[in-house]
Amino acid sequence: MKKIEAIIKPFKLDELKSALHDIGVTGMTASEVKGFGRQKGHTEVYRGAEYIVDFIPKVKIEIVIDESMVDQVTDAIIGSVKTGKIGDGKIFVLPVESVCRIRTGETGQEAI
Amino acid sequence: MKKIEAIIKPFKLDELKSALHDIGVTGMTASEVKGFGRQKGHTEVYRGAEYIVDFIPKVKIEIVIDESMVDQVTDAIIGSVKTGKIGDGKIFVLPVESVCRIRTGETGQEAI
Amino acid sequence: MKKIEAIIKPFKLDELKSALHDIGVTGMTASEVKGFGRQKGHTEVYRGAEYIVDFIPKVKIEIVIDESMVDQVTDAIIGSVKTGKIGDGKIFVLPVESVCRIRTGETGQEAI
Amino acid sequence: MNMDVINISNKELPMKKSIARKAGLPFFTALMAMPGVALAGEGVAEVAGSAAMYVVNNTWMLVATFLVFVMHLGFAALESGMTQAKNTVNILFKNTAIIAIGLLTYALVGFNLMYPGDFSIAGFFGFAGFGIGVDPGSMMITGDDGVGIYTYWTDFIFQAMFAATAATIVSGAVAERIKLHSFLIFSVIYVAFIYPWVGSWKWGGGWLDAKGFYDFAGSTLVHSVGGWAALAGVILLGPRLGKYVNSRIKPIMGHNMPLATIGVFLLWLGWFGFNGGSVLSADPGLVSFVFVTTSLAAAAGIVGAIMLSWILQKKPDLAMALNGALAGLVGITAGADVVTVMSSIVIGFIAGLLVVASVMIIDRIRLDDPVGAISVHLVCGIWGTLAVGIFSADHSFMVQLLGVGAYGVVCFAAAFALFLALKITLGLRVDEEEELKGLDVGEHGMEAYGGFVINKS
Amino acid sequence: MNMDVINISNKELPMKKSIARKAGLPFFTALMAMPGVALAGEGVAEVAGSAAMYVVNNTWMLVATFLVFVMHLGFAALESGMTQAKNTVNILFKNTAIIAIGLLTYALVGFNLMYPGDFSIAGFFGFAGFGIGVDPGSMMITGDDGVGIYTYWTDFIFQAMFAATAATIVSGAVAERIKLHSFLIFSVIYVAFIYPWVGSWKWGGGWLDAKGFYDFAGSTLVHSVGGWAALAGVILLGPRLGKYVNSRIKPIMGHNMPLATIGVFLLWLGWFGFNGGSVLSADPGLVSFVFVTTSLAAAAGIVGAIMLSWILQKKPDLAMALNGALAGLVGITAGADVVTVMSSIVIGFIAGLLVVASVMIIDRIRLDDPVGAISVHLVCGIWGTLAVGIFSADHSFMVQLLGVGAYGVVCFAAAFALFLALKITLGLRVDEEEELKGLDVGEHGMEAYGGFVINKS
Amino acid sequence: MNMDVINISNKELPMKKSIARKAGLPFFTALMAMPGVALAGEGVAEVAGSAAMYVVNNTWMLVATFLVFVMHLGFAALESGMTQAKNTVNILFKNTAIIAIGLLTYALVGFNLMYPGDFSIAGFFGFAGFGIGVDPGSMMITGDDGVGIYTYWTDFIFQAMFAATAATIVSGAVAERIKLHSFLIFSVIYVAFIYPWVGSWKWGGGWLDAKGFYDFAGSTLVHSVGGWAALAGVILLGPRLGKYVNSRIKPIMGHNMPLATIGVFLLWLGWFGFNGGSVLSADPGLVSFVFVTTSLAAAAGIVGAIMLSWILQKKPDLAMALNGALAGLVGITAGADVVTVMSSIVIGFIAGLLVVASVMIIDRIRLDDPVGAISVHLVCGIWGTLAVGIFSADHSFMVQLLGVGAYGVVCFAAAFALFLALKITLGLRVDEEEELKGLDVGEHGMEAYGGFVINKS
Ligand SMILES: Nc1ncnc2c1ncn2[C@@H]1O[C@H](COP(=O)(O)OP(=O)(O)O)[C@@H](O)[C@H]1O
Ligand SMILES: Nc1ncnc2c1ncn2[C@@H]1O[C@H](COP(=O)(O)OP(=O)(O)O)[C@@H](O)[C@H]1O
Ligand SMILES: Nc1ncnc2c1ncn2[C@@H]1O[C@H](COP(=O)(O)OP(=O)(O)O)[C@@H](O)[C@H]1O
Repeated sequence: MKKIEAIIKPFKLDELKSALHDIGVTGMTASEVKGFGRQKGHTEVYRGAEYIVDFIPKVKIEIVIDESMVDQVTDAIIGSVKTGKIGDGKIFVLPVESVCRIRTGETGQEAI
Repeated sequence: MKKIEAIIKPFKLDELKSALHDIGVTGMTASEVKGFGRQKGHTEVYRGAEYIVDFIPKVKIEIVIDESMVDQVTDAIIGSVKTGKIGDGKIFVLPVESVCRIRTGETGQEAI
Repeated sequence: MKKIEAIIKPFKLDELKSALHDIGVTGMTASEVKGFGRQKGHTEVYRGAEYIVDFIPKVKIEIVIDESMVDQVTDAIIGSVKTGKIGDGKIFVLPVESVCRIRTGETGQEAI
Repeated sequence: MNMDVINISNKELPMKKSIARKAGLPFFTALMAMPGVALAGEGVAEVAGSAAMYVVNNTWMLVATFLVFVMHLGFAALESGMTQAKNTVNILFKNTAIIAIGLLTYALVGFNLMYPGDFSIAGFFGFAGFGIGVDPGSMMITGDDGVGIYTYWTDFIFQAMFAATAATIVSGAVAERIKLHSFLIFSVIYVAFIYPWVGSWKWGGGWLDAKGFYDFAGSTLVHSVGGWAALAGVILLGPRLGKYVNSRIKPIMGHNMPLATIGVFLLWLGWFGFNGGSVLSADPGLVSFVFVTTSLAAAAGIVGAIMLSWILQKKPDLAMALNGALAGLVGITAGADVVTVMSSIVIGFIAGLLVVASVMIIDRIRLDDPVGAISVHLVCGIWGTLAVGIFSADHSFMVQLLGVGAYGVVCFAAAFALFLALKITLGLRVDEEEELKGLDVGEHGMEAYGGFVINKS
Repeated sequence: MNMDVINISNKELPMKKSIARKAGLPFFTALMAMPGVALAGEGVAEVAGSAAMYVVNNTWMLVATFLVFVMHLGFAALESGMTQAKNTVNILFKNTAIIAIGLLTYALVGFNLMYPGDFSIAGFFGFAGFGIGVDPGSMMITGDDGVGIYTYWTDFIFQAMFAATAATIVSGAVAERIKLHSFLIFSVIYVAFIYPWVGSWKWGGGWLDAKGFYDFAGSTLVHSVGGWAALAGVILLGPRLGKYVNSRIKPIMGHNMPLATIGVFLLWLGWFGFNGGSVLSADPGLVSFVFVTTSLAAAAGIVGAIMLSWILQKKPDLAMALNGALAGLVGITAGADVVTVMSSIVIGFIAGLLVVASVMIIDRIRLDDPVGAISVHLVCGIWGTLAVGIFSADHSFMVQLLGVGAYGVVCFAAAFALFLALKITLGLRVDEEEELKGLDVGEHGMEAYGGFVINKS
Repeated sequence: MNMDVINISNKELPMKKSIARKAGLPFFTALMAMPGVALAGEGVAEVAGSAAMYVVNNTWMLVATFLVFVMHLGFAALESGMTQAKNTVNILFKNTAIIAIGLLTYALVGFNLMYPGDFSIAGFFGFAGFGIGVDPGSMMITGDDGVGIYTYWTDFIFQAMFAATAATIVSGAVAERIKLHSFLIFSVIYVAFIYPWVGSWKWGGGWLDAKGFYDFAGSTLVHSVGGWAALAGVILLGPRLGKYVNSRIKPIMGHNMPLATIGVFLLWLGWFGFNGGSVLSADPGLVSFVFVTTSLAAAAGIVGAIMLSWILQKKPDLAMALNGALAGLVGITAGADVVTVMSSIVIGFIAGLLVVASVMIIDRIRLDDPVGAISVHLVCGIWGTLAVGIFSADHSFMVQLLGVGAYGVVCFAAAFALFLALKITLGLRVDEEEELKGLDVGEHGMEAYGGFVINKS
């Protein structure tokens, strides 16, 4: 089991969801985050002084899947959210030791 | 050290907290997330057209604990948040390599 | 590759960002979370009855970096956010198996 | 006035002879007493002067009308601010629907039930027929001195704005768990029939009016009438899920205190028309005096509520301060024109204490009233009505008590029966899952704050 | 009145002879018909009476003025509540700027374009010169019976409050994608020149007035004039990104329904002045009658919209209920004083049905109007204007249709040309990235809800 | 007026003879100058006419009263919108408490300090005794021509609504760090004693009035008086944590711009009563003229602030546009009735420029005023007062300057002393941890937006 975390541009969420759905991913969890990176935030002015808001709104997607699907999912993510502009985001893959569906107590492959 | 991530129904948070407290878990971190899964979201109508809001509000709980407590914590989670209906959520267990309490610099077991 | 997760006091975010920037960390992701721990929440009164709000606002920072930088980053975090008072927060280090920059498809070290 | 219009209207609508809401209103006595001014009896001077007087009286009543209208926004804001975000659309919808229901049913039946002119069952029940309309020749309604005070239309629209208030009061108490259609059906019936019928007992010149019962602007006729129904609804609905768990009372906090505060200030604003307009003319002395007693009672209510809640809770409580303002306003409503300035402060202050105590006690006896409507409108409505008997030498405490009791028995019984019938037939309460998810999504398929980016997919 | 002030003012500002907005207003006929009251002709009695009458008339018009002012807040709240959080500052900014633009340009040119007194091109175009000011001796404007109804200044400020409304209507329709400076330039020109110029055709006593066209308070002159420009803007701008994707219509929900609800209730409140003030005096019968028709039409609009949307969508829709209230209000605006009470309910109810159908159809033909401004102001504005021809025997349907058509052709053409010129020169639409990030950050460098702690770094 | 009521009231309350707020008010001169109208001197005609005139005057003053009341909601919304979410309950609480404090203390001592009738220390200090109350025979207050303008009660309640404003102004400037009880104590003393005492110098007919100082509606008497206290408070409190770090100025953004915008529009609405009511009668020419100057100054203030901030910041700034509206309003308040229309635009425009410059400068000299209260109320209050001396030939610049200086010295000193005394005794500032957590949780144990699901456990 692996966990894929993708930090993406918020307006790409819908396309990402469809792309993942198409390759058979049936579950995921999303949250609003703020990202700091190469993409520069916007400049705000406040009482005549400029300052940079360098945390930019992003969406974080977490998907736990079987190891065998990692590449497929990664490709689907890249395919659906890539714009080619700075700030497109990152994909991180983390190991997961066990998975459990609370409702049924199922574990492993059946739980996701 | 392991990290347990549980995605649960929001209104179960209070019971989960009590259950974990009872078995001696003294710390945890919660956040609001939106989940996509088998549980169908509600249908909304907008200007006469129906559409499904398929991201459902969930709460994500993160608990870092000693390996020895994983089963106990898992059981406590299942015991407190299970309703038996679709959408009860998942438990993921991830490996953690090190832990540190910022205030004291303590690491490992003492830090949690 | 490692992922460092730090739970910190919200008002320390700015200092943390500067400290990390100084040691060359160019990317990170932040989110608002609520923490339960030793730090007691405030007491609220509602219609004459007291109750404790025990989930306290915290900020969670996620940084994926090369293994070699883990100590340096940990030190920078401690150095910048420590107040010495209960509730300063935790640092967790998790293994990361792969990293990918969506924009370029770069992986590993170049991707962060 | 375009006669043709009215004539057309008259063809389809029955006539209605309106009677003054308060018998024996001491009209413009202050003016008469102006030093050096002797109004010239039946002479020409009076003619032109009274024409202008008619216009200014009517203009003031129209101003009062739009102020009372503002109260509906006040209620919508207060109720939605004091409850959870997930039930906000539902509350806003109810408040929008109620004003529509109130105005239309009042035009159809309410006005003619409340001011029947002649009673069919002496002083107890009368009905002047369906719809509104008037012969232009009798459009002007005059005070005791024969000077015009307002038009038939002004009379109707001012009273119509009051009508929906009773249902709105209920709305807050039963919020976050009642089925929308059951609530709407209840509102239609309560506003169209019960409110105006019992209102006729006093303002329509019925039996309680004959007994000398006094309720200037509606501590009982509006606020308690709504409050009794709120109580019946809360009892039959039961508490919100998670409110009382294992002998513990769990707070369910309001989600938007600025919204609640806007609501209370707008209610206070509306009260200048609610009380000020209940003078039923622009009488300078009386209207301005009512402004003073109303404002000082609200202020004293705030002080009373802050003091008691600060003592009991060790913290100054905004929700209680806001309730205190409303408590003072409800409290002074019955006697705003007949108590002294000092009495108005005392009445408001006690109302402020009462509302804090009442909110706590009602919570302890496990009646779950999310916005404190029962405490504000029923408890302080009763207090205000009785206060007239205490602070005004001209009114009898026992008669006031009789009035309070009469309204209590009839309104509580009627509301209870209505809610019970709905509970048995259509059901009163949304199912558990819907309550947990929130009524916005369950009943309306909509969220109040749709901004979360992740929803947009 | 301090004469010196006016004299100074007169030195720099031209004179203006204002003419009554509605020819042949049946002024104070109701009063004249008061039983037992015969106004004494030219005698002394009338003198003092009419002095007081003048003051009360003027006072009512000033009350109406501040009520119309409230509508600008209503629009700001409604539009920002119905759109996304990331464009809120932009909408609030536009609404704040528009009221300033409206008042200042109306003082500079608009008032004298709309009420030119003498037309240069018969009934079609006239201009009385730049700026405002008046000789104190002619400051009082009188009705047909010679009684003062308001001052020159009241006339100006009441009309000025109307002026900015047309641009505000556009603001909602083009929201979330238009460039700020292009919108501001459009607004200045539309409000300063187009609105008052076409307004002069009817209210300025121009050719449509001569034909007998009737528009009491502006279903066409204000709402449709704004609505046509909204339509032109929406066509030229195109839909918001992500609204129509692969033949699917994606909803973009409003971010704050309490704010939208506050907006609608405040608009309704303002309408008491918009319609009530359009009586142009405090005539008791007429103003109170207008209050009744206006309120009942709004209520019926709510009911109509709730019913139709509940049937079509299977859920009671708050946004539709709110639009229904506005639809009823826009619909009754043209004929609030000349239709019967029953007709006002029918007009409002049909407007409520129309707005629901229209919002859905406009969405299906891929015109992206975030707040439904075209449906509310244009569709119901047309309906209300035609309804005068249907429900009032005194007015011709064909003339009403002619008026609707004339305004449609000229306003749509003018707005389209203006927007097109801006599109070609400065550009009309923000770039894609800015639209995605939101105009608040893109145009203003500011967020509406700056509370997220992580932003503060 | 029910005599009994008043008599009862009189038994416990002292008499008070009110004096007209502005000496030599040119009362109804416009009316007198009506072409063809010669008021009939002492004849019967005048009797009836002046009775109606009295009623309409009084009605207008009551309308102005509720408009000024609305300003308190405006302040509450503006201040909470412009600060951080975590201090919202605190701000709302303060504003709710202040209106209560203002009304009650004004009834108890303020009114009789401000309008003492006879001064104990010539033109400098007088006190007519505790409480309010009036002999019904002298309830009517008349203008110079003997016509009634309003009642004693109207006089009181209109003035009372003004009283709390001064403290509210301070509230915004010291927000987010001041201890609640210290602020409340300050407010009680400042509103009960300082504000009315210094007010008596001009409006009470004191020494500055005698010198010919002019302040129509309170640029100095209300706004600067509040502004000086704000300045004293800000100096003694110091900046919010994190505002000025290592020579960098860090912005702390407001958390809710729609709320702030609602606040500003409601303040503008209230200003129609603040300035329009300060005419102290319904004089058609004067009130409508004041409506025009007030509105155009606000509009010009918006334009001025937008222009300067757009130039300096390269972005159009909503917060500055809103401040510009208030700046224009504060600026025109001193001379709304004595400057020309063109001058009102210039005064407003300059105020709009001033407020932008002032906000930036005050921030650079490290005075942390979260809502810009000092810039809006003090700086533009001074500007408006001096502008009377510049734009009105009838008033002396030097006398205006003297007035500004006199108020500045006394109010700043008094407020500074008061705040200092509180700082030494009770402490002025919450501790660091509470400031970081927010005063809502620290002082009130409550959150403004309690919706976050995780809190509910
Ligand atoms: N080292 C990192 N650890 C965690 N998150 C990161 C890291 N680097 C970047 N991110 C996240 O990815 C987002 C995009 O990164 P950025 O450098 O702006 O552009 P790009 O993805 O094109 O390289 C950031 O906003 C941040 O949320
Ligand atoms: N593969 C997955 N990866 C990450 N989160 C998931 C995954 N599958 C489900 N979830 C989360 O768990 C929640 C519940 O899943 P769902 O399929 O609706 O019901 P159940 O838990 O009963 O199987 C989802 O809303 C989502 O947040
Ligand atoms: N075991 C844990 N797992 C996950 N998060 C934890 C754990 N323990 C503490 N935390 C997080 O760290 C925060 C600070 O912990 P706390 O016990 O209050 O103080 P300290 O860090 O000084 O020990 C908590 O609010 C919570 O968010």
